[in-house]
Amino acid sequence: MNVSFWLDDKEFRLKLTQTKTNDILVTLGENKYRVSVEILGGDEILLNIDGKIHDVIVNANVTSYTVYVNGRCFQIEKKSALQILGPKTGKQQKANVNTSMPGRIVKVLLNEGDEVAEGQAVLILEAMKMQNEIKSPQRGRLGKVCPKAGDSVETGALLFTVD
Amino acid sequence: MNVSFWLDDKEFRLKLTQTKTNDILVTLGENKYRVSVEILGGDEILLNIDGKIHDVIVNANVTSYTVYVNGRCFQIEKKSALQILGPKTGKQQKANVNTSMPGRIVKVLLNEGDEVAEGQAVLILEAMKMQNEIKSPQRGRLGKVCPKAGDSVETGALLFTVD
Amino acid sequence: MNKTFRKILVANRGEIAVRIIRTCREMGIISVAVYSDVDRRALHVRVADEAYLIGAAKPSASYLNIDKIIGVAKKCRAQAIHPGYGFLAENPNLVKRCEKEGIVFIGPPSKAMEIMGSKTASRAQMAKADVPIIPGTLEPIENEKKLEAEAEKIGYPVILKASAGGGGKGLRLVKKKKELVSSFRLARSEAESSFDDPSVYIEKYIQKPHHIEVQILADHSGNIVYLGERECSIQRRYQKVLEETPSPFLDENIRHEMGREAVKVAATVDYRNAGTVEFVVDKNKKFYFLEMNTRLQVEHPVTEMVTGIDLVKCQIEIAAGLPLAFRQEDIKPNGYSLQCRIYAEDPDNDFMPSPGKILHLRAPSGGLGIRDDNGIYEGYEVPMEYDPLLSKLVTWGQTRAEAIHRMLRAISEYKIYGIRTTVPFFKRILRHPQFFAGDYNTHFIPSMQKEIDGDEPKDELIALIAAGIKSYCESKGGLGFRKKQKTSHWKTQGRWESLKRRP
Amino acid sequence: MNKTFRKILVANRGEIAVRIIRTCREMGIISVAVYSDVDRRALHVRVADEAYLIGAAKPSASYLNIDKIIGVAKKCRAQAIHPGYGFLAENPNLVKRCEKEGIVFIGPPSKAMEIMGSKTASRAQMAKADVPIIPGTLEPIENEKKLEAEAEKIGYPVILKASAGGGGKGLRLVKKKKELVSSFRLARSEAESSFDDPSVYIEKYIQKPHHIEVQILADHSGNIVYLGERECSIQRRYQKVLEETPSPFLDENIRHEMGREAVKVAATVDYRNAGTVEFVVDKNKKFYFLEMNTRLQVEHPVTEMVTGIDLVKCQIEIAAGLPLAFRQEDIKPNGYSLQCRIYAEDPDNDFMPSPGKILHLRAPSGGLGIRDDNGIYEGYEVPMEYDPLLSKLVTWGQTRAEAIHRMLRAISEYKIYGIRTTVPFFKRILRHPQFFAGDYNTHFIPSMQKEIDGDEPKDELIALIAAGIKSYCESKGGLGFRKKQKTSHWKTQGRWESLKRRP
Repeated sequence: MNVSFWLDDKEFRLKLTQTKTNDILVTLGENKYRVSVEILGGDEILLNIDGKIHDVIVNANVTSYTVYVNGRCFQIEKKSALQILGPKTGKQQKANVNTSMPGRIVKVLLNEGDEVAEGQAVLILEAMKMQNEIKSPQRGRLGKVCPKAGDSVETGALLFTVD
Repeated sequence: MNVSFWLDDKEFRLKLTQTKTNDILVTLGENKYRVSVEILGGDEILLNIDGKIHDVIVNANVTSYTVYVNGRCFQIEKKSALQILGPKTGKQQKANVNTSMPGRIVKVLLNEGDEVAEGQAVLILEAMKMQNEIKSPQRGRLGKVCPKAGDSVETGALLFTVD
Repeated sequence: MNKTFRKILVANRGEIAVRIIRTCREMGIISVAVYSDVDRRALHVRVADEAYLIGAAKPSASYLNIDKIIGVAKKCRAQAIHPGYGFLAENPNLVKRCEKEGIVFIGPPSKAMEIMGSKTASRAQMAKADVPIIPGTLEPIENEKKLEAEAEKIGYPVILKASAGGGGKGLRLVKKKKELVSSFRLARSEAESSFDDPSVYIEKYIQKPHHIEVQILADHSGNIVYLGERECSIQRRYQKVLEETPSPFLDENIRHEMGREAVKVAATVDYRNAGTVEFVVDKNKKFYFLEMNTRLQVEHPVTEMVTGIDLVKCQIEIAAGLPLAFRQEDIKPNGYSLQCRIYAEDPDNDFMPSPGKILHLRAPSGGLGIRDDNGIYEGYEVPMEYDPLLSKLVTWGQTRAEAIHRMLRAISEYKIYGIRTTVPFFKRILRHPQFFAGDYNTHFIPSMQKEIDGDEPKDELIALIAAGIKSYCESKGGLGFRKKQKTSHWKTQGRWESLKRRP
Repeated sequence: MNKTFRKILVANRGEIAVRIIRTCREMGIISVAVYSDVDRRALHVRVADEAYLIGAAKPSASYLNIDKIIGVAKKCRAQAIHPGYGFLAENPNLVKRCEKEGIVFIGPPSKAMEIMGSKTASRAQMAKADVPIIPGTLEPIENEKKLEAEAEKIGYPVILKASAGGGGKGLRLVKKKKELVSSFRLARSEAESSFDDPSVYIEKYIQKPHHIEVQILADHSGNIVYLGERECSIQRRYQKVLEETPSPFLDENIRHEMGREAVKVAATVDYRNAGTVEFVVDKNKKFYFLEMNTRLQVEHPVTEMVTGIDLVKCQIEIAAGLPLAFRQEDIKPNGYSLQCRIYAEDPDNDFMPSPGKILHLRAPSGGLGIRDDNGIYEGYEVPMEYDPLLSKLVTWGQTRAEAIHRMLRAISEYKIYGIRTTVPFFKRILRHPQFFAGDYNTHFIPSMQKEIDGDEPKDELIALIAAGIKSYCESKGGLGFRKKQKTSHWKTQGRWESLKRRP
């Protein structure tokens, strides 16, 4: 089986061949890895790669895998090159900024239509007793600014758009 | 809702009335208990009974509940009085002895047709490096003796019957 | 039976409530938890003997609500209240209310708490008692003219601080005269909005400072002892990140000199309870009184690890009127201890808070010299309403190097999945040659963060292979992998036997 | 880099393999696990750096198979092998094979191991060195005539022991002359079937005996130190159940006298490595050499807790030729420590083994003075092929009472569900007035088991209520209980607000 993954905007092509009940040969570029696999239940997978042990967690969703290795977290995308590269190679696209955490909006610093610089704070979100500046990912003009000061937002809610 | 449970051959009748989303009033005999319930996921249930906290595990199967309270384990039967009392009140019944653990049969001490006393060892089962005598639960005559020395048995397997 | 209390109410949540409940249980004391709506399933409720709901998630409706807490204490007949840290721990109103209701407050008398609650009042009193303080004003600065005069007198750089402040809010470093007035105005405005009090004072700015604190215990009979210091200079935005004892920066003479000063500070305010005297120490090991925390400190476990003394037990015994069970000469700190504060924050995304459900948890517990004081469990939903401290991972070692290596090992076993945490951040600190050498001050983390992180490229490869395998299993429906081993070992043995020939 | 080894193979499984791997990691040594077919998912494999399958579940095909283990060590270039305890730990053939292959065996020289492996040879050598031994024969008894003569000389009661024995097999207590011959025949037959060696010797039976052992360390340079004793008299069927240090039975003089004798024992056989000298101590505190265990002991953690010394680290350093980092006068045991051995056995059913899947696991880790060395995890299937030790729960306290109360607290937090364990059994021991008073000997558990267990009737009530609630939820489809909290806190807050009025 062949698969393509994207990690940090780089494409990786893997070839997987099952050799034994629990053994898979993984080819990545020039290198081959003999991997013995134990599914521990839940998202835990125990990999024995050429004798080296890696106790990892792989959480799958529709578009990506979240993999925890040695306490670090990797977001591995299943999207094809075209989908990923589209926005990068074309002209500047509209950006939607969603919140990665629930919280309360303390202050809205800019209004719809305002110019923003990349990294400029647009609003302040409070969660866990900390105030966090939510910044624009790119230069542009603010499209929508959804919440008002005092609003509560859930994870994933749209905060603002940059055109 | 009314339920009847059996614990150590004694019957208990409970009346359960839901009073709030998470609150249930439990009546057992003369006593009433106000119970606030949190289902923690899996089999874990957090009970707040009149202010006292009890963090218990309840595992249900078709005929009984296995409840872990303060490290102790209770087997609570759903069976009705008649089913439970039947064998006790009638004349001596045939007893099936199944194994509660997997293991290997080291030795069979008695043969089919032999007389056994209550508590007499019938065979020796080895598991976890320990040899365990499997004893007859009652006086009688051995019916079947299923495994031979050297056999491996799985949890629940019938070892012997006493008529 | 124990000679202290029959029942104690713990007026807190999270890891510190769990930690206090544990000592109560060890002392044979019935523990009572209180909880807010979002904390119905919190660990401190699960481990308590009794628990009572006290209100909505908002602290003012629950954990800060004195009436409700006193109400529960009276209803369940708790004889004493332990406030933990934060929330009501340094609120004299709770102390006074307890006195009125005949409930013992496990903490200092209200007067000592009030003095130490004010940065300026405590500075003034310490100056009077000849405890060294940082050159600066003792009172809030009234106007910009006085400000300029003071700054000239002290000499630049200076620092402006909110009188009611804490946690870095209302703090401004002023390097040059021309920045002074604008910084003053900003500091006042920040202080106003953060603490409802615009008062700001001025201090000499200490270069390459160390933040070092001394743990003390004081009983009703006037016995006061010090239990060594904690080095708290590993800070990020004025928040402590990692603490250790003993400080690699101090020598034995300064250590005991600071200890004796800390005892003097406590004596000056007729202190009683466990307490912490914070000092700032300059690069020449000259130390200045900063403030006194009149409560149990987040980082108290490192002191417990080297002294073997349970500080919460001491607090309870002191509150019950018992004299200290040991004298200064009995306290012989042994070895080295570190504490890592594990927060629900994303170190790869500017330490953004990361509340949510913990889907998977494996905490290290085995081996010599390991302690994990956490307030979480697998399946627990970390609420967004409270501070993000999940766990305090503590190690002890015969040498500082052993304690550090043990911490790295423990960190390697700590797996929290579902939310982001600061677990991986500690590897960077612990492996940093400057940290390992013990050569650091409060500027360490900002300067470390400017360095490039030497990520293991190997981890990326493992992640790709793991994703590949997961994808393979998904497409083949798991194929052949023993998802659940229901068949007997003997039956399946043959199938795996072939694997032995793997090179 | 560390000055010992780059890579160590751990030739064991379960908690002890995990424990050794942890120290390897702390020392910067690459750890290599080996595993049998049924141990593919074992914890020791999960925490290792490298791991290799060595064969079928049967120990002779895997953990006892010297060829396979040496094969892996050579293939992965491990410089040393740590055998743990059990399996090959006391097998001189592995030591000799290591010597031949140029691999360091982390243990004693084969000669010391061989002498101590034979009860009679070791007794003979100790008698020669003036170490006190129990009156009795040093050689196997040749015939029944000699047997009777020896028994008369020693005086009844006497005990018959298998020369190759251990774990209580081939042991027979003889109270009267008329039981002597039949007991001798039974003992020989048991010894034959258990150890392939019918040899039996005779000893004086010690009344109200204590089983007390001394931990020693010996390096290549002839330095030998003792690290205090462990009281191991809490036994069930000759198997240790709970160990503690210091022994509540000994006084300081006897303690040091036993320590010095233990050092003499080690010196007599040119010992090197960590080792344990076991003594039986009679009611008058007279002690006799029993045997020496030439390996790490299951109960070594209690010694680590009071000395702060990592014994596995010492073993590795000694094996690498490094001298001991401390001398006798540097070892100052501090406080008290207990260890409970948690087995997969059902205490309510005659301690029947209980292998199977661990469906739910909560192990205590927080607070001062707690250590849990386990080899399990939630979801792990405890195999039936190996010994049933799941975990060693260890506590430390400033006083013995503190250590006991801390253990009771830790036990109250230990939840293993899916299999039966000995966790609840320890409450009975720890709460027993005789145990608490430290007034016990090896007869304690049998006599305690004859007492009626004072079960909490309250627990039964809770179980009934819990079953009732479960049944209610089942019949109403969960109704209203927040099985998964997917809606926002704010949305649901109102629904729960009414609950605050709960009395």
